[in-house]
Amino acid sequence: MNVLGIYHYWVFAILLMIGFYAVIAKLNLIKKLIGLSLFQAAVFLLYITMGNVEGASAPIFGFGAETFSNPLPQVLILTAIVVGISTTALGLGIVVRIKEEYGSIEEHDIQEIDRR
Amino acid sequence: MNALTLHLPALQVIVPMLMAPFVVLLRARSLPWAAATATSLLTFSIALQLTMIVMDGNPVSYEMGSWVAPYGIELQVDAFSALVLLIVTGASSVALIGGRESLASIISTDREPFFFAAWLLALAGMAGIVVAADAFNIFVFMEISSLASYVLIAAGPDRRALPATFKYLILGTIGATFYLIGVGLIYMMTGTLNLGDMELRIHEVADQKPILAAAGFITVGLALKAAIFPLHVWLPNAYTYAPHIVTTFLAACATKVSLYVLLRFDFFVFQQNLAGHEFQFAAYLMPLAVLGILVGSVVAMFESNIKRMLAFSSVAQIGYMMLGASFVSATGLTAATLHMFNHALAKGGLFLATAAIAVIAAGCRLSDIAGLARRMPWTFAALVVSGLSLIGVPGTAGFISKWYLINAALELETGGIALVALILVSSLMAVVYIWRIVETACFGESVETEVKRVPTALVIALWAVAIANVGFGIAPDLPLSLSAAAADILLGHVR
Amino acid sequence: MTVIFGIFLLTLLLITAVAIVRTRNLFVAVMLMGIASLIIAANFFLLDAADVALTEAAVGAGVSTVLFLSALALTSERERARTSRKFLSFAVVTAAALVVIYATFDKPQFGSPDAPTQTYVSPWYLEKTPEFIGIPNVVTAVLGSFRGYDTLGEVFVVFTAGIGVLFLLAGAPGSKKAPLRPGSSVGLSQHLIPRVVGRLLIPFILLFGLYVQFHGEYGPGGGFQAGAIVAAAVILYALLEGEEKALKVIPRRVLLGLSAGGAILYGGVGVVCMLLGGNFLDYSVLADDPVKGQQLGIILIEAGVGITVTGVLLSIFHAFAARGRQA
Amino acid sequence: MNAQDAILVALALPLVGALGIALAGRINGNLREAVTLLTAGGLALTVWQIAPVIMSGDRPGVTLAEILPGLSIAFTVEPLGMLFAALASSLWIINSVYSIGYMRGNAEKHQTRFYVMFAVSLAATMGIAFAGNLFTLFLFYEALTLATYPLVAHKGDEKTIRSARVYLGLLLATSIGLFLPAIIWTYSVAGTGDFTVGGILAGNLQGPAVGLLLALFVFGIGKAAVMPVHRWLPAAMVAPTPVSALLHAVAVVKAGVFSVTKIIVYIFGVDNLFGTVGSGWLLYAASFTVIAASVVALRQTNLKRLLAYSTVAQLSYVVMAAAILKPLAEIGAAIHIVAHAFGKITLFFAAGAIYTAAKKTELWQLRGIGRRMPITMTAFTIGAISMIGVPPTAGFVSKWYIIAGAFQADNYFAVMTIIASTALNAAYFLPIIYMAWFESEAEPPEQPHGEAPWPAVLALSLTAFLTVAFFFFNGPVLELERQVVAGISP
Repeated sequence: MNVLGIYHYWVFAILLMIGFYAVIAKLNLIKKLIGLSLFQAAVFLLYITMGNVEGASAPIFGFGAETFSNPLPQVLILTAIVVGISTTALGLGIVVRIKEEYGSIEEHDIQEIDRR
Repeated sequence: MNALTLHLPALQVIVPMLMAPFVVLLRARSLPWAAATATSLLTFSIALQLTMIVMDGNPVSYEMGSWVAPYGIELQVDAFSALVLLIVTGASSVALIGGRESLASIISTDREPFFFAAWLLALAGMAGIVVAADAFNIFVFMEISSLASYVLIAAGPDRRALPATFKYLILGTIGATFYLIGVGLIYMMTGTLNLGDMELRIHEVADQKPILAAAGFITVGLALKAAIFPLHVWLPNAYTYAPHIVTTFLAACATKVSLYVLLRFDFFVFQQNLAGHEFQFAAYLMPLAVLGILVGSVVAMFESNIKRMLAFSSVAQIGYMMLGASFVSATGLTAATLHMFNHALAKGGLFLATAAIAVIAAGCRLSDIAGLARRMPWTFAALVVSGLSLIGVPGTAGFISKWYLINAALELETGGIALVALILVSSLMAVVYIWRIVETACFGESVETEVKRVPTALVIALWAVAIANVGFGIAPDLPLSLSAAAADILLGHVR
Repeated sequence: MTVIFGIFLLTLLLITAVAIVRTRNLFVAVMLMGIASLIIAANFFLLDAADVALTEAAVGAGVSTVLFLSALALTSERERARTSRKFLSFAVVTAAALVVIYATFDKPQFGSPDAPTQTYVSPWYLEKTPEFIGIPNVVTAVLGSFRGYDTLGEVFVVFTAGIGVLFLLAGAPGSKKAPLRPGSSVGLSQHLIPRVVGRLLIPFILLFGLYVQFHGEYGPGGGFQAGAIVAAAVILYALLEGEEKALKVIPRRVLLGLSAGGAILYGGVGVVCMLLGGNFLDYSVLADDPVKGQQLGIILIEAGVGITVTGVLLSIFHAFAARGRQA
Repeated sequence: MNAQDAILVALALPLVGALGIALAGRINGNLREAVTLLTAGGLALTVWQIAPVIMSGDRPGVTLAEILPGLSIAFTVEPLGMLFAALASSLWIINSVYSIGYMRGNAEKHQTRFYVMFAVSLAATMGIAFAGNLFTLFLFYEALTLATYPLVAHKGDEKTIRSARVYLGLLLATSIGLFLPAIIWTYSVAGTGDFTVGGILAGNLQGPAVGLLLALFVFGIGKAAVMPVHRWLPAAMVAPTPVSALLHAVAVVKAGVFSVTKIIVYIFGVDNLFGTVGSGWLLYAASFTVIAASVVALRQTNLKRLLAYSTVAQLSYVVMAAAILKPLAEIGAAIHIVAHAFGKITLFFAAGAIYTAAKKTELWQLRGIGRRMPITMTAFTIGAISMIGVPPTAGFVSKWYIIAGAFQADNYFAVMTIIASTALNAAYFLPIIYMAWFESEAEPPEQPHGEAPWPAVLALSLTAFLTVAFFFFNGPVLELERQVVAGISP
């Protein structure tokens, strides 16, 4: 059964790296924000994988199940998702203002305009 | 009154936090500013009361929702957190009191409620981080204070504030997410999120690999938020293009809160639980601190924009704090914690003076302030006093922390002398860049602009900080006893 | 069976992620983001995390796609093809990857019931929820009461993002914008079918939102998901009927009142608990029977969360939309 | 009022005076000058009042503030400090009189700022004189540097700023870079920094470390102007003459040499320093400075730069005398501080008077000026022969004791240096005197000029009289200094 476990952690690692690469390498500000949400999505996957118990059901009583998965990581990730979306919303607000002030959302163009 | 003192740790955070939604609903001319200042002063008084309670050494703890520690969220206030709370709330109050006109000129009336709500949320976020004893709770409040800081910085009049804020947002979120990964890995190995609990359970964890990785992630994440040397790239632009009053507030406390969390994590949770980690802490962070001090000071010397110069000097001063902490000795830690307090005073004074200069001068470049000293002698006198405190001239607060830092360096067997030389050389570099400001101001020929008056509130705030700089230089027993107690607490956990 | 399905979903997720990063058309990237969120939500459901799956679907797929699209409308859809610092980013990324791989060596067995996380704090929650709080959904119990302070912090994160976007984009609500151009193509007014279908759907979406809001104690649901769903309904209405009419339904002042009101409600409940003698956010003092008090407390704070999330998401949407018309 | 209050009053009076001068300055010039003279007089009175207490062997002390455990701002008065304070306060009165004449004569601007900063510098000097431990000494040492910076940069034109930058840069660099680590090293080794008779480093520092610490102290105290940290002194010549007088004779330079002597006597302790091998180099460094500075002075053409280099030489005289580490030599060092002060202040006043009256600064312009300005030139001559060390003047007394000390330590190298430097002094002073009196003027000046304004002439004749009087009435001063060296073995 361990192949799924190892695979989960490896997907977490690869997704983390894809997001991280997008944030650093890409110059378009919106692509950076997309990379950032991918980066955070990977962390959510890590937490939930941690909390899963083999053969258990969701931690809700009354559906006839005895063993339950761990509720704590799920609570943390509920909060983390909303934190992620708030950061993205604020980031998009800034990107829109940058577009209005600079006329472009590419990092290189902005630096050039500043240098001029 | 003692019924209320029970709830003090909670009140410290929820007072500013709950006031923010009310401030957003206020629409009158400068009512949001008044409400924000009143709340900030109230929070400062709560911090003072907490300090009095905690002064004699035993920490105060508070269970949220009366759930016992590892299951519910626990708040804990000890001498170290009391010191940082004083810095945060004090800086916010002084900046707000002094900054009314300066902010009113930048922010239009209809956007004022949002700005001051964001200010209170930044204050609440930082206070929340300092009192929290739960790893995930620190993450949540770190996000609140970061988001609010992005809003405050984006309020800068110059359009370059926006790309600076965006870079700060990206790097800040990466830092926070690294911290989240670290906490996740520790939670996976120990099953708990409470800091005190975590410290005990890490002990029995047999295989150390995930914990070491978690330590790496948390240290890098918090170093990014605390702008420690190689990860400080966001700080200069963010502080330069933010409004002057916001820079005064953030420069005095934003990075120190992350440093506080880094020290608590490294000395409480990791320090003695991981084989040889103590060596790692000193080994990795000391060279970074040394490089930070050198690069920060050198770049500040050749910078022509005053605010950017002071921003780089902040990078160097953070290097001092890291250097003090990396000695892993009582004097070293006292020096580090005391320097947090003294640097807040010195840098707060300098940025308030820049705000006052900006009222009259055309801009923040050195050429703009030529010959201004004759027209605003009081502001420049205060600037000189704060500058001397930054350099560490005796009789000012900065000297005391330099004194402890040098003593701590001398206690080291290897390389002590070299570190002392480094500290002195960088103090000399501080002399150079502070004196560049004073000299151009005193002796340059000033271009006649129409006479504008510096708002009295700003001058009063500026002089209050200048006097505090000297006052805590002569009688430093309040911050000194707090930082000595903090050093014992931090070292208490290192067996 | 679930093993194969799990591996399939995860591989699909990786492919989508690579596609997102490589594509140069931002519109395609945002759509793929929506798909990726949906796949993650499905995966969460497989890992027995029902609440999180619902949130990921509603917030991740729904609202974030709307935000990205409205931002794209205001900026450019094509991304210039240059990526800089290729070598540096590869180096940093591989370094981080090595540290992560290093951390996976002796992780506890995936799904093993005797891993530290399953044996220390969580059994207490599973055991004590029926006794102290008496609601079936343990996640909502932990979210609302045991770690209620976290959720309060998180509501304020949403509130901060709301006022941040308002500060940046819209200025104060009701600021003098270009007067409404009569007869302009308002929303999709001339497309009959979507409007008719929409008019039928919107009431049911709102109803479902309320159901999710108050069903939180008994099954997956709660304030965040409900807020997102209600906001999605109003945004759909705005898309169909035009943004000004949606503003007539819920004007800006009310939106601001909602955002602030929800946060004040949540904080107020905590302060009331303090005044009644318990600690902050200790709901057992709200009613004479502690369990009833806890349930009352959780319902109130979930309502507060729902109100704030709706208010903030709608304010952000209107801020982006208003900016569109002004520019 | 008893001795402790006197110390505090001596510190507070100049600061209050500075405030008074600043306020009076707004009203009119005369009131400002009156307040200056009043403060100067008051300070001298307070300081002289402490003298008898010290003569009777008592050491009054007061602690102002306890900053850290073991680190406090404390003051104790001992003979060396007493001498320096008395010298500085009395010369301040004369210098104020002279400044009034000079400032009015040259119609300088920013006069209020000048007098205010002068008073603040005097407060710092009092602090240095009465300092009870190394930390307080360092605190007021820095205060003096910062207080004198506006004085040196008085004119405000480009050249002045550049040399003021050299002045400040060098003094701050040496103090923060070398003096501070030395102090901290002493505190960490000896546990305290208090000045105690017989020295505190006796037991706990051996071998070459003593020499290194001594080097840090001597080169750290930039004000003592031992080569190579002397460059700030010639650079400070851009300041108006009363400021140069302050720098050279009343406070700044004296503070440097006084601190070096005090540290040698009260931190290292003359006896145990004498034994160690590490202390030998100081004598050679000081002697080198004496000879080198005198040779450079020979080649100068500007009068004030000549006097500056002669000061560098005379200062290293005192350091050399202290380095001989014999009781007589220590007394000689203390006396030389006084003798050099009287002689050099007279020379500077004369130079200032010549500049005010005849706008002449170069040596070749002084040909035949004796006939036009007889009083100034007689004072100049007295000052010059005091520098050389000819009998009826104060210079002879101090040189006598230094040579006696050298013989006591049978250190013939020191004796040779003194003789050589005396010859060099004569070589660069006597031609000036000869030119002034016995040669006729090359070309008549544009407009005939007599003496400088009467306050300047009065001041310089007073100091000239003091230089000669000190030769005859130096009993009490000698008695005072004997107490310093009471414990030291001959």
